[in-house]
Formats: sequence, C-alpha cells, structure tokens
Amino acid sequence: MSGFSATLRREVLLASRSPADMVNPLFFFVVVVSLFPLAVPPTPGLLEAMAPGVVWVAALLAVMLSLDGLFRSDEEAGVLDQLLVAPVELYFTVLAKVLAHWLLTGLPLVLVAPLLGYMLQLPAEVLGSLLLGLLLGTPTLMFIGAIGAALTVGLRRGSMLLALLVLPLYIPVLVFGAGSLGRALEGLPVSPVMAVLGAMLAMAMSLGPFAVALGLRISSGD
Amino acid sequence: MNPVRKQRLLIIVGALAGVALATGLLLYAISENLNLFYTPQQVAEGEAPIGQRMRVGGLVVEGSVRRNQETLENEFDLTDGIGTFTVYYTGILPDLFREGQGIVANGTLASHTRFEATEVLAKHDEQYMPPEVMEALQRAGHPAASEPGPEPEEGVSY
Amino acid sequence: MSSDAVSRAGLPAHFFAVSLSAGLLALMTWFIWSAPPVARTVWLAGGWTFGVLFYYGALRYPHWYWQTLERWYHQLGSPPHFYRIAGLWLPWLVIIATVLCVVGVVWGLAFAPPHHEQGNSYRIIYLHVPASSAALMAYVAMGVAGLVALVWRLKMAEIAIKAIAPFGAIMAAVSLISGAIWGRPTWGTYWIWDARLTSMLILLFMYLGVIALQNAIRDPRQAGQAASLLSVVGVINVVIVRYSVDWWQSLHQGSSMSMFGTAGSAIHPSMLAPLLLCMFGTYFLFAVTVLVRARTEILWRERKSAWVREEVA
Amino acid sequence: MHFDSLAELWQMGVHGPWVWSAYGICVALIALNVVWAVHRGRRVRRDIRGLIRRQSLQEKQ
Repeated sequence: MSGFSATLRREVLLASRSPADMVNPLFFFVVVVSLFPLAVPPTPGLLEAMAPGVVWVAALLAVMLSLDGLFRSDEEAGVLDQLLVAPVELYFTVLAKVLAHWLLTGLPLVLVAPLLGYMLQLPAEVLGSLLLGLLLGTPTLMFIGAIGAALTVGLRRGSMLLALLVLPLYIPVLVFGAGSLGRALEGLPVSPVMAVLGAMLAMAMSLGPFAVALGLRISSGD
Repeated sequence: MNPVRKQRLLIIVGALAGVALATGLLLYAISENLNLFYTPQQVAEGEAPIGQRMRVGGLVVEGSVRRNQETLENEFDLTDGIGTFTVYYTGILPDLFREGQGIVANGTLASHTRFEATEVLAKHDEQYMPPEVMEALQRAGHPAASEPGPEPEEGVSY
Repeated sequence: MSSDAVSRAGLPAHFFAVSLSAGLLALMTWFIWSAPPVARTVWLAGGWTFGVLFYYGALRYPHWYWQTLERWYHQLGSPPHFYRIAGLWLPWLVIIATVLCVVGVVWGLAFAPPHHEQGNSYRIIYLHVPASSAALMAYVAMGVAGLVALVWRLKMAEIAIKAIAPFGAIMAAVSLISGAIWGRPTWGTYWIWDARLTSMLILLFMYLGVIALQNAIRDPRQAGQAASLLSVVGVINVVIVRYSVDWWQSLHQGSSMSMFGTAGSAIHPSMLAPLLLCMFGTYFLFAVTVLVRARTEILWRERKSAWVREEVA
Repeated sequence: MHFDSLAELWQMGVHGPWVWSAYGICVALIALNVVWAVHRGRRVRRDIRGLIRRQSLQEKQ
C-alpha cells in the first residue's frame, strides 16, 4: 500500500530529525533497570529471581511513556485531521505509524535487553528467551497502548490518564512475558509461552488498529 | 475493483489471517500442557516427564501418611482412584492437610512412583453444609461428605 | 419470520432484536456459568422456557413482535420516554430491592446455620458473592452497551455506560474488601495473588479507567463513545487476565484457595435460600442505582429542551 | 434464630469482628453509592432550575 509505506517513510524521516524522542525511552529503560541492583539487598539469587519482573515492568513503562506523544504532534500540527479524511484507510496509517514507532523506539530497547540481563546476573542460556520474549511482547504493548494514546490525544494532562487506561490492559502481556523468562530460568521449555505471546501479538496487530482508528475518530470529534 | 474496496478487502483478509494465526498458536500452547499440571493417572501412565518441575494434585490415601517429627520428613501416597504414587516432602504440612483430603504439590518427578515436593498446598473444602448435615452425611457414608473432589481446577468459585 | 415482516418493521427493529438477543444471550450465559448448582438448574429451566415461548410467539405472530420491538427500540432510545418509564418503575424497584436485601441479609446473618468447618465467618458469603457477581454482571452489561453505542451510536447506550460504571466500581470494591476480611480467618491471609482475586482487582481498575476517561472529556457524546470503546476492549482484557493469571500462577502458587472449587460442590438449601435472596436483591439494587444515575444524566444532557424544563420546574 | 441471644449474634463464636466489620464497611459503601447517586440527581435538578432562572432574567432585561 502506498499510504502505508508513505506513512512509514514519513515517520522515520521525522524521527531522524529529532533523535532525542527515539533515545529517551531507551535511556529510561536502562536507568530504571540499573536502579534495582542498587535498591535490592545483595542476597545471592535474589536479583536473578527478580530479574524477569524488573526487566518486563521497566520495558512496559518505557513503552507506555513513549506512546504519549504518538499522535500528539500530529494532532497539534493538524496532520491528524488530514489523515482522517485522506483516501487511505485509517487502518493502514495506524498500522504504519505504530510499526514505525516500534522500529524506532521498541527495537533498540529489545536489543539492549541482553546487556541488562547480564547486569542482572541472568545466566547466558536464558538471554535468548529474554530477547525473543521482548521481541514478541513490545510490539503487542505498542498496539495496545496506541488505543489509549488515541483516546487521550486531545486531552490536557493526558499522560496520567493514559497510564490509568493502559496499564490494566498490559497485564496479560506482562504475565506471559515475565512468565516466559521465569520458565527459562527454571529450565522449562518456553515454546508454549512464546506461542501465547505470539498469539497476543497477532491479535493486537490485526485487531488493534481497528480500535486505534476508532479511538482517533472519536477523539477528533467525528 | 476500486481502490477503497481493495483496501477494505485487504484489511479484512489481514485481520482474519491474524486471528487465525493467533488461534493456531493458542491451540499449540494448550496442547503443550501450559500449566504443567498432572494427575496421578497421567503420572502412572507415564505421560508426565521425569526430572521436570511440575504440579500434581490428588487425594491423600487414608493411612499412608508417615511423618518424622524430628527431621520434618513426610511421605504419603497420592491417588485419583486410578493411579497412585508417593510424595516425599520435607517441611511443615499445612493445617488443612488431612488423610482423604485433596492437595496440590509442586516439585519434581523422580520416578513414576516417586514425587519430590518442594511445596504442599491443602485444598479447601468446597462443601457448604451445616455441621449436623455434614455429620449425617458422614454417618450415611455419603460420598459428598468424604470427597472434596480431586480436580479443583475447573468450575465456579468466588 | 418472513422477510416481509423484517422489511416492514424496518432496519432499526432488526438491529434492536439482534442486539437484544445478543445481550440476553450474554447475560444468560454468564448467569448459568457463575451460578451455584441449584440456581444453575433453575436458571437453565427458566431460560429454556422463556426462549421456547419467545421464539414460538415470534414465529406465530411475527408482526406483533416486530411492532413491539420497534416500539421498545424507539422508547428506550428516546431519552424523555426512558426518563418517564424509569420514573414509573423506580419506586417498585426500590421496594423490591430493599425487601430482598434486608430479608436476605438478616436471614443469612442470624437464621442460617453455621458452616461445618468455617463456623460463622462464612456469613460474609451473603455480602461477598452477590457483590462479586454484580460487579461481573455490570461489566458484561457495560461491554454490551459499549458495543451497541459504538455500532449504532445509540445515545441511551452511552448514558447506560456512564450509569453502570460507578455501581460496578463500588461492587468490585465491596467484593475485594469483604473477600479480604473473609480470607483472614479462613485462609490465614488478607490477600493472595490468585487468579480470581487478581481479575477482580483488574476489573476495579477498568471501572476506574472508564470513569476517569468519561470525566476527562468535556463533550458528552465524545466521552460516551470513548468510554464505550474502552469498555469493549476491557471485556476482552478481563477474560484474558483471568486465564493468564491462572496459567501463570500454576507454576508458582497453587490456586488452592478456591472456595466452590469442584463442579459437584454443594451448598445446602438452608444456606442457599438467603444467598439467592441477596443475589436477586443486589441485581435489583443494580437496576435502582443505574436508573437513578441514567435519569440524572438524561436531565443534564437534555437540559436545554422544553420537556426537561417542565419536568424540573 | 440460630443464635440464642443478641449478644451471641454480636459475638458469632469467635468470628464477630470479621463478619461485622465486613458488613459495616461494605454496607456503608453500598449506601454511600446510593446516596451519592440521589444527591447528584438533586444537584443537577437544582443546577437546571438555576439555568432556567438566569435565562428568564436575561430575557427580561
């Protein structure tokens, strides 16, 4: 679809002009994870036991915070109103925007995760599970969060509301994401949990844009 | 076909493909026994893998409990009426642990007859009866009075 | 049903019939799924009787059915009509709800026999179970109303969501609080991260999210639509949370704390009777508070119209 | 009645504090819910009456 690739190109171009937006969530993720070893007593094994939860909660918060601005700049510039009346289905525009956002902020976060896993003293065998889990989980988080971002786009103090709306929706991903790493740590096969994460991604990616598009239409007062 | 129709068709096909993929993946996950819960029957039939962490549930066989007060070592037999195996557990058993009651244990299967538990949890009684009715049921040997049911996974609860 | 009847009654009635049956179906399924065994039988029998009669009538007198449905659709969809009908029903609903709740609670607290193991602490059941079931039922109702509001843009469906959410939030809170207090003497802990408890907590969060979103958006129609979308997404989420936590917990702690665990579990009639009274009483309480809030909301939204001015003056 | 006296009903064996505190808190919450709904209805009616009054004043001027 030309509308799809045009949106994708536009997003990448815009991001390359303000790299800070891209790097901030990554920094947030790294800083939050590195706070934990300082706050937790150095009991052997404690950090390892906490690691799945720490990494996944930090990734989830980083994704959520990065989503706040997903549609806001478009809305302020008036681009959103144009997208709503454009002859391209809003579904594709939304899909492209969220995917571009994931490529620019989510993927770096996934790639840096093994390093953080090493910092949290995770054994090297489970780093693959960590990587794969986040690879499947973060785009799901993006698509779910985009629904909240679409609903709060025109609101002042929207970021607090966004957290209230989106965090309960994130729980299944958190449960299975952290669960996959926990299973890997116990030496259990992770493929069933990864399959569930993949199923959630497929659902979020195929049905999420409908809800996001509807949310954008509602927010624009259409 | 005009472009708008073509786009809509593409969306519907894509969404259906996504839902189908999700369903397939979920079916695979469920077939893999996601929660790693095994019944004594499955253990007896060799369905449960040896040496892996898992969860088992069943009824404690009457008269099979052997406790060592010094070392806190316990062993008892677990059954669902079809299969039976022995559970070994070191530690304090929960208050509601009784012979004939349903329990759930986490641990590792050492062989097809030996389960080494790291945690033993007593199942709650699911009967809602006044005491006199319960006594009457027990006197009459009614199964409802003695069997809380070995499979507390499904069903309604609050 | 002849296609002639469908075309004569027009599309709205058709949509209404479909949504009504879908809503009824969802509610019935939920009732049957969550009911104690005895009540399950009663509801199943009642549901079948109702269904057979309804569809027999629909086949025998299609015109009358369609006309009635169309009339209901227009009356329920029209705020002044709804306001008046709700006003007529309210006194009766208040009386029924009060009588059922008071009789049920007094019976349960003072007259029902004690539990054979838990003693008297089980008496919290007469508070806890009705509240939990009302919280779940209200969420299902909110999801159905959300779907109707999104698909047909029915103003009354948006108002319904706004009226249901506070009741649901309160009931979820009651369920959590009474459950915690019951859990302490029974399980030895106020709280565990069991699937059932966790999903009720998430339900409370979802209610709070819907309320917050509604309050954050100025325009009532826009707020209604946004809340509808959120409540529909939330229904899916609550279902997934329920199962995800069940699967996840299975590895760590057993769900050993379930109360009515097995399908064959029994609750003695002497304990069930007050419980059923309390449950029905809570459903009537649901109707009362939702109608009161919906009437308030209608008045406020239509404050510029002539009929509201007459009504208020 | 299952209990012999009101005092026994209050004590409920050993479980009195649990049962009564649960009922106290939760019945208060439910009552609050109803009172809150009714109160909001009254306030909205008052506000609308105020609107009407102000409007008729403006029309007179």
